[in-house]
Parts: sequence; C-alpha cells; structure tokens
Amino acid sequence: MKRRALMIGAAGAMLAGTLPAEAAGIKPGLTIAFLPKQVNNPYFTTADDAGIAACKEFGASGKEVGPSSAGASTQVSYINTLVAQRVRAICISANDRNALVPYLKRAMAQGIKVVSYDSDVAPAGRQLFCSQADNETIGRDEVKLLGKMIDYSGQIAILSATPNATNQNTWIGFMKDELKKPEYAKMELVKVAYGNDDDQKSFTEMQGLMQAFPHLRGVISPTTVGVSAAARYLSSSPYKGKVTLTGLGTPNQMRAYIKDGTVQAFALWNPGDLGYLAAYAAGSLCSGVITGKEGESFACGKLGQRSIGADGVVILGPLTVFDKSNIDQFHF
Amino acid sequence: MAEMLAPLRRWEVVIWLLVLLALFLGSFLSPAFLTADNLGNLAANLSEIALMALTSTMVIVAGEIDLSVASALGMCSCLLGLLWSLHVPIALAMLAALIAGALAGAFNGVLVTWLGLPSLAVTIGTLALYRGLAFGLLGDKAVADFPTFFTNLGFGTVMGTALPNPMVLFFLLAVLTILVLHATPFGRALYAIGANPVAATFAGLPVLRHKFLLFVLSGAMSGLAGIVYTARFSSARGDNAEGFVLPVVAAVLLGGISIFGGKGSVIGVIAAVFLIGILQNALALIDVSNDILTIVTGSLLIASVLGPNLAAAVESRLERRALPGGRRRQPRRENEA
Amino acid sequence: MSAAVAAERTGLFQALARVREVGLFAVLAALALATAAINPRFLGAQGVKDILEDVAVTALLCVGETIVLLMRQVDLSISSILGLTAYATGALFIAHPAMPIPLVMAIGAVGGAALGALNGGLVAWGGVPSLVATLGTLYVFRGADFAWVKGAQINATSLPGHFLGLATAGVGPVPFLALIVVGLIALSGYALRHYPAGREYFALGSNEEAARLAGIDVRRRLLLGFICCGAIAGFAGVLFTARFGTVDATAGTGLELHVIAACVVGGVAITGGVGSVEGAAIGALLLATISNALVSLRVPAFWEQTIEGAMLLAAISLDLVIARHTLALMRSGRRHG
Amino acid sequence: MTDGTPILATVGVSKSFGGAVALRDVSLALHGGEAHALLGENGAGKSTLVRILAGVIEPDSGHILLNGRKQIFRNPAEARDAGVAVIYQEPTLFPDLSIAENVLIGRQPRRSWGRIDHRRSTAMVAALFAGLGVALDPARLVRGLSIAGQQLVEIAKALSYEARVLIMDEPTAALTGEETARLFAVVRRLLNQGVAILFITHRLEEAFAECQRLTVLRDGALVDSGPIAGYTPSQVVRLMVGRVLETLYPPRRGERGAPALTVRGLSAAGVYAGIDFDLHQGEIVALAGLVGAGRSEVLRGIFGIDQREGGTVHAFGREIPPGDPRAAMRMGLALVPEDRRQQGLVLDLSIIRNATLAVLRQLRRGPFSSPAKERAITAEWASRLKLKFRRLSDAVATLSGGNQQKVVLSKWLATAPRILLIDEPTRGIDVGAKAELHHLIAGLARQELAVLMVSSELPEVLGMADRILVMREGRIVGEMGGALASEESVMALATGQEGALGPARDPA
Repeated sequence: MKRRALMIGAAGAMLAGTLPAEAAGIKPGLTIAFLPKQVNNPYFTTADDAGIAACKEFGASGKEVGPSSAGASTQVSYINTLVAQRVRAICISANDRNALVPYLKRAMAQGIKVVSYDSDVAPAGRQLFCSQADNETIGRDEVKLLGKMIDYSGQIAILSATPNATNQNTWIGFMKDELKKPEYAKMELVKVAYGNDDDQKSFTEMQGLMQAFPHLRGVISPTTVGVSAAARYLSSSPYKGKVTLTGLGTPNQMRAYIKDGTVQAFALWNPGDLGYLAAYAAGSLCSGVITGKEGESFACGKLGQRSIGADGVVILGPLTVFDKSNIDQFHF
Repeated sequence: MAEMLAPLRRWEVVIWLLVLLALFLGSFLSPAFLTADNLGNLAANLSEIALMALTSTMVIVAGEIDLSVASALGMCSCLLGLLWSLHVPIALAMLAALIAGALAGAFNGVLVTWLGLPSLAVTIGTLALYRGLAFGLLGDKAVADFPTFFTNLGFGTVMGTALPNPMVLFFLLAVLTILVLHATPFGRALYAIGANPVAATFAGLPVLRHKFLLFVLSGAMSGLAGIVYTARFSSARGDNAEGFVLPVVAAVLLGGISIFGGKGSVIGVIAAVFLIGILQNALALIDVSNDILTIVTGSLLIASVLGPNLAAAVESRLERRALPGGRRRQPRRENEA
Repeated sequence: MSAAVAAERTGLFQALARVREVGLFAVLAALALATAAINPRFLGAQGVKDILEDVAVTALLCVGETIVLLMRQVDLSISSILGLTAYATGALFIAHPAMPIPLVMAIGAVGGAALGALNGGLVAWGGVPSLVATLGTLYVFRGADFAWVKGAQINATSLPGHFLGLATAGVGPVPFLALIVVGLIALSGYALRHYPAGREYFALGSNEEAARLAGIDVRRRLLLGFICCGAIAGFAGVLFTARFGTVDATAGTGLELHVIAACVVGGVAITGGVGSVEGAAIGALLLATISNALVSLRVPAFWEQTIEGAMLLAAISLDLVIARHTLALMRSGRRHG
Repeated sequence: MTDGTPILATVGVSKSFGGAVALRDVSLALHGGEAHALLGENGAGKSTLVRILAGVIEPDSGHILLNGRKQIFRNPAEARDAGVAVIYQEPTLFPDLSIAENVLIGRQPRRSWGRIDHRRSTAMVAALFAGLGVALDPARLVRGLSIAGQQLVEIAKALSYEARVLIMDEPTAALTGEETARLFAVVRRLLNQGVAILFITHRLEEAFAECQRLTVLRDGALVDSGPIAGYTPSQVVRLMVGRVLETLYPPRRGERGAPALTVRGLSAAGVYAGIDFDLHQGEIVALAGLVGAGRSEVLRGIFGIDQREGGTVHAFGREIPPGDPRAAMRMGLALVPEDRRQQGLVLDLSIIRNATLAVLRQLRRGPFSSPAKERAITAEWASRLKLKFRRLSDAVATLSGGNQQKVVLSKWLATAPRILLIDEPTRGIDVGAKAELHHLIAGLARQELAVLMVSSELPEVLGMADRILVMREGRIVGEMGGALASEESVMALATGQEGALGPARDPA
C-alpha cells in the first residue's frame, strides 16, 4: 500500500509543475477506461494512474479495469463489459496482437475509440497506438548499448517475457537484425530465454543461462520484470561484474544494482508519461480533434503537441538511458 | 418420471435459483446488463469452460478427474494453427485437432485404466505434458491468419440474434449430455461406477472400458473447445486457455457433483457455469474488481458443499431435540475418500 | 491357523519403501553426473547453490503437503497462503525495517496456520471434501491477496540485506535457506516416524474408520494436519520473499500442482498412508534438477514442461510396476489369499 | 451364576437414528468371569449396543455403569481406557502401518522425549503373538495380510489392552475351525482371569458351547435374558424371530439334469490349481473348506472377475472366455459375491438402480433407459423375494442385511441366469431371512438352475448341497454326496487331517 501511494505521489508531483493552461479542444465529461495486460502489475499501475490523472486534467473520468492474469482471452470479457457500459474510449495494452481485434472492431463499430498503448494490437483493431518509443529504435538501441559495454565481442543472450509477448518479439526481431551488421560480427546471440514476466521464472532462467553458457558476456532483458530478476541473481553470484546486463527496467527497481555495480546502464521510457499520452490521445479522438490519420496532431498537456505517424502510431519519445550519473533524478 | 427427476431435487434447484437471483441483481445494478448483446457476450465468453465442464461432469461422476483438459485444449489449438500455417485445409486441420484431443484423452485413459494409476496424479502429469507439447508445437509463434468463415464460427452469432455460435454448439451438447447421463444405460452405469466401482465390476459393467471412453470423450471435448477457442480469438498460441482447468473443476463441483463420484447432475453444472459468468459480468459492469469475484467464486464453491451439510446437521439436531434427552453425536463420513 | 499365515512374508513393503527413496537418489545422482559431464558448471559451487536455492521453497511446501496427503486429503491452497505471507513479510519489513527475522518467520507461520485452520475446519467439521474446500480457499485467499496488494510490489531494495542474505549467503555452496529447509525436513520426518501424533497421520490416511475406532480424534488430527500444512506454507512465504526479493500479488501462483507433482514423484501416495517427507523433498529436488539440467544442456525452454510431465508419469508408473512385482513375489511366497 | 457388581452394565439405554429406533430401554449386565452371549436377528440392535459400549456413539437416553459408577463414553478412547476392548466383525486395521503399530496404536511404549520405542513395541507384540501361538512378524506391514491374519492382529490388539471387558462382534465369521478353537481357548483363559465377555454370534452352537448367560434382542428391545442352561437352541431361535420358524433347510429334491458348467484344470498362480468339476442343471454343489482355501477365488475365476491362468470353463458346451464377466453373463452365469456391501451393492443408489444394474441394456426404450421397465422388473422381483422396503427409490443402505442380500439376488435373477454362483449366501443374515433364502435357492434349483455355492457354515453346506466339493490350500481334495457327508467328514478333509488324499502341493 505504502509503495503504491509513493508511486502515485511521484507521478502527481511531476504533473504539478506543468499543469496545462487548457486542455485543447477536449470535451468534458468523457469516460475513458484503461485496460492493461493485467492489473496488480506495478508497471501498469504507474501508467494507468498517470493516465487517470490526465483524464482529470481535461475533465474526463478515467478508470482501470482488467484481468488478474495475462492471457490472450482474459481481456476479451473486459472489452465486452466496457462496450456494454458505453465508455467513450478504451486504452488497451494488448496481451495478443490478433486475438482481440474482432472484439475491438465491434467496440469501434459502436462508436468507442480505441487507443492501444505499450503493447499494440493489429492496426485494424485500434485507431491509435501510443508507442513508448519507436520499436525499431528500442531493439537496435538495446544492442548498441550492450555492444558498447562488452567491446562488441562475445556470446550474448536475451531474457524475454512470455514467448508470445507482442512488443518483446518485435524488439527481438530488430535486435537480431541489428546484430547482422558488420560491427557486431564478433557478437553471437546464443539463446532467447523466457521468464514469462514472472519474477521467479525469470530468476531461475537467468541462473540457467549462466550455467549453460559459461562464456556468456552479456544479457539483454527487454522487460522490467526480467531485468530486475536477472540483476538480483547477478548481484549475489560470482558472475557479478563479469556478465554485463542491460535491458528495460524501472529506476526504482534497478537503483540498488546500478549502485552496487551489477548493472552499468539500462533504459526505459517513463511509464507514467505513456499512460498520460494515451489518455490525451483518447480524449482528443473522442472530441473529434483528431481522427487518427497520419499527420494530424493534438495537444498533450505537459508533453506538448504530439503528431501521428504512419499506421496511427504516436511515439512518446526516445528512451532514457539510466546509469550511475543520472539514476537518482528518477523516481518511478 | 419421478425416478428421473429425483437427482434434480436439491442443490440443482438452489443453484438455478441463485442464477435467477444473479440475473435479477445484475439487471438491478446496471442497465447495460439485461441487453441481448451483453448476455450474448457473457455467454460467448463461457464457451470453452462450459463445453469442457460437460465431459468433466461425466468423468467426475464416474469417480475420476481430468486436470489436463485446458492443456489438451492448448495443444489442440496449437496443432490446428500449425497445420493451417502449413497450408493444410482448415477442415482437415480441425479434424486433426479433434483426433489429437481424443488421443490425449486416450493416453490419460490408458494410464488410468490399464495401469490403474490414480487419475489425479496422472492428469497433473499430463497437464504439464500437453502444455509442454503445445509450446513445443508453436514455440514463440502465434498463428493468426485464419480464414474468415472459420473465425466466424467462433466469433459470429446465429443469424441476426445475439446468440453466439459456440453457445448453440454448447446447448446441443448439453442436451445430449443430459440425456446420456440421466436417461441411458451408459449414464446409469457411470453413477454406479462412481459410487462403487467394485460392485459395478461384479455386476458385469465394463468399468474400465467406460472410464477409458470417458477420458477419450473428455480429450475430444478439449479438442473441440480448442477449435472454438482458436476460432473465437483467431489465434493459436502455446498459452491458450492456460489457467482454465481450475474454473472447469470449480464449475463442476459448484454444480453439485460429488468429488467422490456417483452423485449430482449436469443440470446443476450448467447452472454453475452461468452463475460464475453472470457474476463476473455483473460485477465488472458495476466496476467491482476481479479480486472480489475470485473471493465470491471460492466462497460459493465451499458453500455448495458446506450448505447442504450444515442444513443436514441442523435438521438432525432439530429432530433430536424433539426426542427426550436429546444428545447428538454421530460420526460423519463425508471425509472418506 | 499357522497354515494360512506362517508363510506371509515379512517386511517386503517396508523394503519397497526404502528401495523407492534409494532409487530416486540414484536417478538424481545419475542425472546430475551425466549433466555435469557435459556441462561441468552444473555441479560447480554456483550450480549447486542455484539448485538448492531453487528447490528450498518447493521442498518446504512438500513437507506440509505430504502431511496432508498422508491423511488422504489434499491442500491446493498452499500457493495462495504463500502469496499472502510473502507479501505480508515484505510489508512488515517496510513498516518496521529493524524487525528481527525470527519474529517475521513466526508471524508468517502463525498467519499460515490460521489460514490452514480454516481449511482444516471446513474439512473436519464442515464435512467439505478437502479438494473442494482447498480449491475454494485457493480462490478466496488469492482474491484477498489481490484485494490487499493491488498493483503494489515489494522490491529487494526495500528489504534488509541480512534478510536477503538468508538466500544468498551460506555455508560453502549451501545457502542458509537450504539449511533451514533441510533442518525442518529432518525434524518433521523424524517426528512423523517417532511420535505417536506423527503415526496418527499415517493411520488416518490408511483407514479412517479404524482410526476412529482406535480412539484417534479424527477431526482434531485433520485440523492439526491442515494447520501444520498452512503453517509451513506461511513460513515458506517468508522464505520466498527472502529468496526472490520481489513480491507482488501473484507470488507463488500455480505452485500447488507443482508441489503435489513433486510429492508424488517422491513416493507419497495420493491415496493416503504412504510416503515420507524426505522422499517428497527428494522428489522436489529431482524435478528442480531436471529443469536446471535442461537449461544447462541447452534444451529449448519449450520442452521443459513436457519433460516434467513425463517424469511424473514415469515415476508413478514405475512405482506401480515395482509394487505389482513385489505383490507377485509375496503371492508366490505364501500359499493362498 | 455371578453375584456382586457387574463390571460393565447398561441401564435403560435407548438410541435412534433419524426417525428409526435402534435400541429401546435396554439394560444388560456383564459380570467378571462370565461369557455373555448377545443374540438377535440382524437389525435387532446388537451392533448399536456394542457401539455404545465401545464409546463410538452416545446413547440418546440411559447410561452405562462401570463398576457400579454412572458413565458415558464420549469416544472410543474413553471406553478403551476404562478397560473395554472390542473385536469387530470387519477387521479395522491400518494397512500402511506395521502389525506392532496396529496393535499398540495410541499407547506405544515411549522413550525419552516422548518418542515411540519401536523396538520395545515390537517385542511386546511378539510376546503377545507367542502367547496366542501366532507366527507373524510384528514388524511387517499389515497390507497384504490375509483376512484370517488380520483378524488375529485384531484379537491380539483387543487382548493387549488387558481389558476388563472384552466385546466380540462375530469374531469367528472369517476364522477357520482351528483358529476359532484357539480363540476360544484364549477366551476361557481370560474368563478364568475374571474378564467379562460379551459375545455376539449367529452360530448358536458356539454360544451354547462357550457362554454362561444369554440375552436376546428383538427390534431394539430386550426380550429375554438369563443363564444359558435354561434355554434350548430352538427356544432361542423362537425368541429371536418372534415366530415359529419353518425348517431352516428345504427338503432334498429330485435328480440332476444335463451338465451346465464344466471346469477343467482351472488354476491361478498361488491361489488355486487343477480345479476340475462338473455342475448340472437343477443341482446345488457346495464348495466347502476353510476360509482361504481358495473357494471364493474359484468362483471369481469362473465368472471372470479375476484373471485365471490356466484351464478351461465351459457353460453348456461353450467356452467362457477368461477375465470377461460380461461374456459369462451372456452365457447365463450370475455371481452373488461374498461381500455384500463392497461387491454386491452400490449402497448410495436406490433399490431400483441396484436391482437393474446387471440388465441395464435390456431395459431400454430406443437408446434410453425406460424408467417404467426398470420399475416393473424391480417390483416383480421385490415381490417374488418378499423384499421389505418403503419405496423402491430408497437407497439400499437403508435396508437390513437380509433385505440387502435379496436386492443382490434379485439383481442377478433379473438376468435370468442358468448357472448361479453364490458366495456365502447368508453371511451375517439373521435366522429368519436365512431360512427364506435357503428355500428360495432350493426353489430356483428345482427350476433347473445350476447352483454353485460357497459357504463357511457347515450346517448350510450339509443342508443345502446335493454334492460337496471340499477344497484345501487351493485344490479340490475330495467330493461327497450331500446325504453321506457329515460335519466331521467335511472338516477332516478341509483340514487335511485324513492326509490320505495326496500331499498339498505348493502351487508356486
């Protein structure tokens, strides 16, 4: 409980400094629902709480509903319920790229606006996708970051979330592509392991990687759950300092490992900002400020003006790389 | 006729009343509840669990249990996806999924009947085994590009109404199950087998063959549910229907089927499936979180057995009080497995 | 009189029980050595430490589950109990960082015992079959966990270092965590064998009616068995937090079937009365070793569950073959049944 | 015979279950050094009385006097601690515990810190067995022990309490003659030591031989009690049934018909071997022998419940395939098994469901079961067998033992069998129902049915059978005509005391 209050407090503090003078063109009184991959997940709690706070800014009421376990089908009943409740917009982080599309289409057919965030669905199932960062950039930047730290040589592995996670698989695709470039000729990707976004499983998978590949030099874990579990394993093992770990993690979870030298650097966007962006995108769609076409733009409170790219993608911004020098400035 | 209706007397009535109560409460709490679309969606969401609950009912009546149903569903879904991605015609792929399900059930059946292993242990094993095979078949891939007519089978509704296609399938199979279990020699035999397999053997009933058949049916039903699932979500992945097994068992038990076999009716189980679905939907409509539903489901499950037991205890206490010098001490035998 | 019984062989079944544990150990050793031959790191100090850390919590849960299985009952709610006390542990340390570790452990065990008492009460006094009762409380406890924790998470960084040291530090390659668990296993194994109360668990699962007639207070014994199991699960929750450092509302989900699988692999009969906590712990160790070995041998992760399931089936089938063989031996040794 | 305070007595004890009265105002006194026979038909309330004395259930009213002090036993442990030991009809043992633990459960000798002293408890039980002349290893598990072996453990357990009162509920039902004799020797020794004994049996001859006093219960009430010398067996039977009985056994009947069942060289490893015999239509053949001689197993082997390993069985010239009861049923066989509650009935199901279990497929209309046909056939057999019941939809568990046996019989007669295998047809059934069943079976034989009967009660064997096959240690050791046989001659063969009929082969 205490932690949660802290997180919300942090998000609130960030917003307080930059309250928008006006919420450009957004109608008041909208209802916007956030449907994360699963509730009871700290990452989504941060994102959705910020999104709900954003709704308040422009006079809408926001809420978070969702399943307690991440599975393709578990989100469907919530989509149906939201349709029955006649919410004006659904912001969804999809557990499955395709499985939800028919249901979201049905929602859109009834006039409900659908914005995906964090994890996209197929474009047919939503009007906009608020991407934490350009997928290609995330994938390639992770490899670049690791390459620099291990002098572009040696075996590396990836510790992912579930085998079917949409965003992770997209990033991994770009990672593999990046590795084909000549500067990575001496780097070899030996395994993609799956921690299922489960702390325990990620922890033991990391153990396994260390055993199976004695010459492993680096690990990329593009998931907040995986990277913190991996860091925790390394910090108390003899491999600490010998194996380089990076990935996508939250500063709060990773602070200790940056400070004790287990991890040199990792990256992430601000999940709160992502929820905030999704809320504004949904509000603008509902108010007719935008329709979702490429090239349109909308005001997004403290994040300023945002424009829509190809395929209805709105990008939050480049990743922030966290290391010893800057980690204490971030609290989420 | 009274004979036929006898099993419907007690808990089945209670649970149908609960369903009505839930319907009433739902419509009272949210105007969106009692609409054709909402009820249709509510029902569609129950498809796979409802289907698997039918065969699980028969398995549990016969004194066994099948915990591998959801894993077998996932495996069949993956096989369907894999075959489709290899350009096998969809009808053939569906057939293969059904057969794979039946084979998975047959494997359980062989271990339980030929080797005489306890089904609880066997199906905990195959629960892991079939899930592993599901991931083995498709790995991190997901097959999604199924043909529209196929996905419509799962996603569509019956011409112009809100009745989802899978529910039609379910109602047909439910009627069939009711008839088989409550009005055929096979059904009669299952109750005897569940209540006392030794006596059933001595009466010349083919106990092992019936049990084997039940596991095959249960597996085939997982295959069918796998096809429905794949069609409904247009998606075949290794983790399909993960976590569905406990809801299936919970629905069967909540429906009044004794875990020791030999008692209960499908009619109660159907009510239980819908009760859980209605509660889930109604609570979600009034923005009550899923946590509460979890607690309510668990409590209902316990209440389904505890309620009748307490009622019986109170009844016998009252009877005893009517006698002079009433005392009460009688060992209960519910716990004997 | 002597004609009928004189030749009844002595001790074959006891011998069988020994064979079971020794056999398991042999399989374990063979597996470990074979894996180490291919990948020497597997049996290196860190490799051993990793396996021991992995297995400690599961093995501990196996102790409680074994007690319940011995009584011919089952407890599915252990993972939910663990989830609750694991989070409670973190919350306690955040609220009172200076709290002594033994106090936290005691709180975890007592909390777990209270939840176990609820299970036991339902089974012993409510007459609810344990599978139904604990499936219900599996939901109820987890729902309570969700409702309490919501999206919060305990991070390793907010836990005291000496507490996390339980898992990371130790004697040589053996972490304190494993030492605690081994100690508890030895203690409970000894108590089950050498104390009348321990023997009553075997008696209860062996023949409940006879236990009642022998003057054993069956309800009290059932209640105590579930309390023990709950307390152990609660204590395991504390160790879980020490081990993983990160706890959210879903901690431990799904562990229950894995634990039962480990018990069964370790020779605890699901039909009651047979088994030992040491065997169950070896079963857990074997399963953990297999999954670690698979990773070490670079088998794709997708097949891991398949192999775990196959192992479980192999173990129970093998048991059966040995048991039948023994029975045949006995039969040929004596005259008639 | 004995004066002074009884060790244990009931005073005006009543007990009802649900609405049914099981015991009504029963007062009974057990004196030290006296064996007291408790007699009565099934359902007369004997077992309820035993369970009250043993602390398993509490009476609704009335109380127990222990050495003259008022007492209610709230659980079996209290009764046991007060010196009341009970040997139940069905062994109540723990298969997964050792014999020593079974005997001493709840009061094992302790070492330091309250630990069980396993070595000493083994020694204690070994000593106990030595006294009984039993050759069992106290350290072995009970699982796998024969019924007789289990009963011996049960007896050792009761004796080990050094009880002041020993209650025996049909302890001899599963024992052989020799075992029974040995048990009674022990009983007499205990009597000399001043122990009070309550002895329940259906075998009147045992009661008259061993007891000094008797009490007869009928319908939950005490009808008579007094020194046994004042009664004759036929008097007692009249008291028990409350009416004059027709003769217990039907008159002999006419000649046998064509061969029905032909058994050649039947064997199952370690159980029986080389079983050869014929059974004719209209004939009743009894398989006699000690418990454990393999009689029931032969029946089960013929019917196909157990796999047989060698030999052939033909019914009316056609071979019955091994291990397939359904095939046997199709060829006209029926098996009424030994254990009514476990093997014969599904206790939770109704009379209809039980009675139609073997003919489910015949009672169809189209693919569905026909409730009308099911009811009709059940009602028909219920009336032909004079079944006493309230509703046909009542669970069979609510019926008395004799009526339950009739349900089992009607289940099989509904299949219109031509060969009836019947195992212990009247075990644990009261005298009245026994006579009824005997007449029924004889009547069936008169209608051309071939009957193969297993019975441990020699009077039944002698009274019913046209021919007697005596089994010993898995082989048929002799055959005699029913009229020529005597209890002595059958027993001599069964126990091998004549010794002239070839050595008992070790079938392994």
